[in-house]
Amino acid sequence: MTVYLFIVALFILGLGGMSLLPNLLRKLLAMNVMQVAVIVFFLAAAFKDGASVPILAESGPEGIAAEGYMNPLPHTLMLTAIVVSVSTTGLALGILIRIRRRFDTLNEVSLLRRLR
Amino acid sequence: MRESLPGLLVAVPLAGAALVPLIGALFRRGARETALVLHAGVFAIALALFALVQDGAPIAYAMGGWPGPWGIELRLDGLSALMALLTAGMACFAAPLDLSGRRSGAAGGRTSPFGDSLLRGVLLLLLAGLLGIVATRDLFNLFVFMEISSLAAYTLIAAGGGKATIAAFRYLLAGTAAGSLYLFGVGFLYALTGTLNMDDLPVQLAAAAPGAALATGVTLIAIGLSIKAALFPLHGWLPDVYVFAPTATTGFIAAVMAKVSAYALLRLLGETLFGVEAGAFVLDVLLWLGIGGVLVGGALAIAQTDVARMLAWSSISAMGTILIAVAVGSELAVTAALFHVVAHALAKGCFFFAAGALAGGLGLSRVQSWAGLASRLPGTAVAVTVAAFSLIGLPPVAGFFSKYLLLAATWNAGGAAGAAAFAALIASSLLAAVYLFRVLEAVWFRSPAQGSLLAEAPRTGPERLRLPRPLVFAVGALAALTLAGGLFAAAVERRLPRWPLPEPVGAASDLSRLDSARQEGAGTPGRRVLR
Amino acid sequence: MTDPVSLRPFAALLPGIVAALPILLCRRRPNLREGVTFLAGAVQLAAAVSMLPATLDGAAVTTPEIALLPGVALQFRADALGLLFLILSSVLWLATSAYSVGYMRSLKYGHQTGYFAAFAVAAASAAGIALAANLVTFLICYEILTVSTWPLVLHLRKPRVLASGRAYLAYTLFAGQLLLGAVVWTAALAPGAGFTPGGFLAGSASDGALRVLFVLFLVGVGAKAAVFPLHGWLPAAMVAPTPVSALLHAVAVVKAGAFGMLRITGWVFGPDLMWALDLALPLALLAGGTILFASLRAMTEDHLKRRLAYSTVSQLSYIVLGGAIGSPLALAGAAFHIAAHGFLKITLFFCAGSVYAATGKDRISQLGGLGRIMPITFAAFAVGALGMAGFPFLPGFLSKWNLGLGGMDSGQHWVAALLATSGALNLAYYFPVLKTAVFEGSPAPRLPYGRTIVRAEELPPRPRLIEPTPWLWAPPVFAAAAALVLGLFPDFGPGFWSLAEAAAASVTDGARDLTALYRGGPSR
Amino acid sequence: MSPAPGKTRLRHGVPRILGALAFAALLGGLVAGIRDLPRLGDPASPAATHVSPRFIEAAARETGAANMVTAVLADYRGYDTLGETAVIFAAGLGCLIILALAAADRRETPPPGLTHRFGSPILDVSARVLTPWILMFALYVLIHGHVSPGGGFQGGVLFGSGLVVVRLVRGRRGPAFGPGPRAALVLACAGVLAFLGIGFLAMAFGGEFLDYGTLPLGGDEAHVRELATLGVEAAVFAAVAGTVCVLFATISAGVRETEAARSAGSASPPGSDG
Repeated sequence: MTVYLFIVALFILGLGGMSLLPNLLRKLLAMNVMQVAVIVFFLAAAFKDGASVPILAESGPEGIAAEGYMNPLPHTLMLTAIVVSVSTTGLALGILIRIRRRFDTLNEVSLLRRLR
Repeated sequence: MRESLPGLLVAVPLAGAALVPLIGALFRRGARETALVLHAGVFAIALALFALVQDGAPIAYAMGGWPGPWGIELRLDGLSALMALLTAGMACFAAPLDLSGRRSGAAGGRTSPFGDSLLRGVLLLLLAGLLGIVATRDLFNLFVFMEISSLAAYTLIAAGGGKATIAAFRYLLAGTAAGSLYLFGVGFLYALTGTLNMDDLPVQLAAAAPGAALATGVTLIAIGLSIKAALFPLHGWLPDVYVFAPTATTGFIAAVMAKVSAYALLRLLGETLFGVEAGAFVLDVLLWLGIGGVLVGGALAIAQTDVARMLAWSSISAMGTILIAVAVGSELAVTAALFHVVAHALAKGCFFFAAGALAGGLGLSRVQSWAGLASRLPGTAVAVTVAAFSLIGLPPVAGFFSKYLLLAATWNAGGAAGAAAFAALIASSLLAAVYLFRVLEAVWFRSPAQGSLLAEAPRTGPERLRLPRPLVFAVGALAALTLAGGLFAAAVERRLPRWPLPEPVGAASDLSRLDSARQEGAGTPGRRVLR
Repeated sequence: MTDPVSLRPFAALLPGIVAALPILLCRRRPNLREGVTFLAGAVQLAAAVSMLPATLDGAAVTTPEIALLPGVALQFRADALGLLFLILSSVLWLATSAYSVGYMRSLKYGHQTGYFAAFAVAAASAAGIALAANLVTFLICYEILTVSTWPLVLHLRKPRVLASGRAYLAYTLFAGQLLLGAVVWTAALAPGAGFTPGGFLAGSASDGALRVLFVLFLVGVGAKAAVFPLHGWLPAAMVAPTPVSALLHAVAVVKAGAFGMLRITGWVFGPDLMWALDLALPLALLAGGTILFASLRAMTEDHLKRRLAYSTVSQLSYIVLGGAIGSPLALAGAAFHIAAHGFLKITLFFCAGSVYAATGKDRISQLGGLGRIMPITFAAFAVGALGMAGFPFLPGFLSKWNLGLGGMDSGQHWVAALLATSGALNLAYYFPVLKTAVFEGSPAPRLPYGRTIVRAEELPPRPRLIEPTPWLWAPPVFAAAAALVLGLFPDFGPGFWSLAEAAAASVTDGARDLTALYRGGPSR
Repeated sequence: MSPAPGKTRLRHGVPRILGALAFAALLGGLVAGIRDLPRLGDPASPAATHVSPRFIEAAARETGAANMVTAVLADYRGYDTLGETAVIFAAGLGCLIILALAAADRRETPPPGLTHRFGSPILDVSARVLTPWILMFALYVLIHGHVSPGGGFQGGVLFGSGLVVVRLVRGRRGPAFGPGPRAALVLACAGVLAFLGIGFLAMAFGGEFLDYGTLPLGGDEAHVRELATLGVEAAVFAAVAGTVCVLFATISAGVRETEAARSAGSASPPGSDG
């Protein structure tokens, strides 16, 4: 429950930062915080009491008990999600550089003024 | 062959996305031709799939030979095949165009040493992403392909340079927030059911007790997809994107991208989660938001003086219309929604291509600057007129029939919401008439301002105004399709998929039956028997 | 009696649409271009007349249904009322085309190719409205008519004209969307129903719902029919060239609206239901009010065409009035008035246009003396004006007489009084036109005070007749002559009266023999 | 929910109140939602009992991978991984386009004040010593992904980073090390195509797309799948390493230009560039 509350707080913080922070770079960082919240949320779903990491300890297919290992699926999914998050951040940084070069500011309000 | 088409539908454009830049980097030529061939190929695959599912039997495809819920399944039924056909078709129109936004001097006059092969690769990625969303039956896979399409879209938009980069960044923030909300929602569903498969999910949910977690998950998914679909009041990112993106990008994105998200909404809320109380509730909310979007979008479109911005608001209104129909959810309503999706994609694509060509190539971005267009570019004027009729819903073009079906569907829905939607649809037509006839009046009946480009250009001779040939083709073909969609409305309607009303959850199927059904399919080539 | 299924109605519909393309292609050959127009008009008229025998026999040539959407089909049917309107609009389209040639060329207007193309499409859609067998077909043709007449209204492309064009669109598109809503609603109440004599809506929904539906229809169709208070666009649209005004008033737009009101009252709701829902009397009162209001308003207009426009507002409410009352004679009178008003009003517009083309004058106060130098034109004008007022031996009399009788039949005695008043008002606003033109603005010089003897050289030169080209005076003469013939022999030629009678009889249940009720006026 | 996140500046009046309400509603909904979730770590939760047991119990038997995450990533849900590769490839292409690669190839004098950060002997020596190990470790991570944490992505990132480290340390004035932007792009494209190629190959041998089991590599199916998975991971490795290099090349070029533009100051007013 505490973990979940932490996740929700992280998510709301990220989303709020994206909405409220005036600087685009800060918005981007807030976006990363938000994404991390979702990633942690999935990983929480993988957790099992008393289970080990999802790598087969002993060879031999017999006697593998599902209870003995963490759920590998969320880990897999979150690997992908992390890559997605990193890619998005990379692209966003590229766009930010371009914006900075063109408009000489990353302040959203002054940029929006230029947009109209 | 039939069995492998769904896999090819996504794999071919993905391969193209890597192949085209590779050719561009290695050979410096041939990239454009390769891209065009690939687009045509994808369209052919989509067409073949669309023809194959006409008999009503969906074509399922287990990626990697692993059936759901363990592996990722694709499925092309009438609905997804239609969306795939529309997406691939619109991409064919955008593909030959100049993807770099020359109008605002993108890239500062520099051209990449790879030519525009990179942009063509990104367009193929966008196509692959959208087709992936359409084809998949897996919630997480949908997220992955949503992000592929989003990243590709951000790139294509930002390639416009200048203000387009700001629009692209804001879209990126909104889109990523949408993706995260969606994924968060999927996380809730996963924690409750342990599955990501859209067929398995209702079965598992039927076993689980409905609760707040489920409602939260469904709501998060709905919000995420609504942002992507630019559903009022989550539409904030859309107008700037449509205004500043390069012509080809705007035409393609405006025609299909938001609609694919609406498709995902329909799939998830209308089908997978339909039996769920929270799903039904969210649909009710969507109906009212759709009504709001229809009215607000139409009203704000009137307030615009820039053609592209006006069209952008009109798109918000159209998304509202589609979501109304999706939310009503009856067979007729979904048919109407699909008809409207097709009609609107054709008309809006045509209009945006024309508007982009005029704004980008000739600097004619304001409604008033279009005055006298008919005398200098009569073909474009006719195409724009046809598109405008369709957007308003005047006979005999396609938009009229979609509007008729929509009205009939909302009327049959009954109740206060149905009546309100009915009235909102009529009002939206009137609003559309106001802002579009303003354009038509300028195009046909006003004379160009003294000294303006249109006034100076000669009417005939080699010096007369001309648009790039691929644009002329795109605009003309889309206008012709819009007209044909109206004249042969019955034929179009017949080919639209019937909305498969979901069977009552629980009685429908359980996992063992699902598995045995797969076992039966084991005899077909490429289908592996599970141990 | 089963209706013969045939594709022949399409022969009346397609000429106009098909002709638009060659008209656009012949932009450099004006004579060829107008030839195409006449050919199309002739084909349309011939096709219309060819369906006449079957219709007079009580059967209606019907096309097969063309499915548009599930439960929505395009179908055309040449019943008596439709054929009456179709023949009228075909004849008048031909007359207006001839007149347009003279008018547009003598005033050297531009954009003539687009003009004739739009005109052809408008005529075709009017034909479609006439023959529509169900509401959806009616609606489609109705919207196409709106759109195709829009360029005609905007023809002169001046700022004031553009403003009028906006008003025109605002009214007609608004009405069109409400009509669309009403059509969808009706389709939900009675799926697949076509126009049925006597109506098909009875008992399909609660009274309140049907009343709301009727209001939607009333606004949807009434705006085109220029029923008060939805008449604002009509005087504004007078900025269009005169042949366009003629088209709006006599051939297509307003007439289509009035025709639509008859269809709605007679073929969708039906007179019985109208009375049962307490809709007939309010509608009749609304129409009556419009008649009086527009007549009074016409008197204040100095602009000739605008006065004619208000006259139209008033006259077309006769048709609405007849539809509202719904008794056999009233319906017959209303249906006949479609034809009567068509011939009369087009005469008046042709005359007004000829005057403008010859002298550039468009205000009544400027007309002084013109009657003496344009005798043919003003003779025709006089015929039209008297006919409008309901003078005997002219067609307006027949329609008003029957309307009055119809009103009496259904106990609405005020109708007769209203018609008499309206006739007087008609005279009151048409007479000054003639008076000014013929008796006033004397070419005689104003004499110095006190002198009574005029020297010969002080007399003005003998006024020269300035009748314009035959293209401009022949059409009004033809229309006036046609009106005279129609007044004297209402069944001459295509048999407008028989058609009107048959239409009325079909709605009010054929058992009630119209001729038996008919106790006055010229007999058959 | 009210306005699109990232869209509105919640500055004044009604929008601010609406925004605050929207956030409050979201917070409330989320808290209500999490209270209703299965207990953290519950071995009987649906996520632990429904689909996932098969991955744990059968992965080694079916795919030959002891690392279940790798088995799911590259085999059961190989299609997701293909999409993931496409995502990172899209980001690479995107940066390349947006930052106009041409600028990166143009010779420019580095702005003064930037050079002194490079060329430190300590960093230089460290990089020389570390880089080969980083690259080697990247390959290890790739190959060993089957039985331990690791795989193509991790390896690719490490490999790319190893190449980047040298550039970071030496600056652009140093001798070129590793692939240039064009070669990096080719590498990335080739990686993506190789992944897809394995998928198509499986199709050609009668399987479904990415159905490695049908590949004629000899041995039992698990073994074949193991080999193919390695191939896929290698493809991902190439794609990711290439993309990392592309990203670094373009972003560093972009940063450099920004700095250059700023040092040029008023000479080139903002807005002169597209």
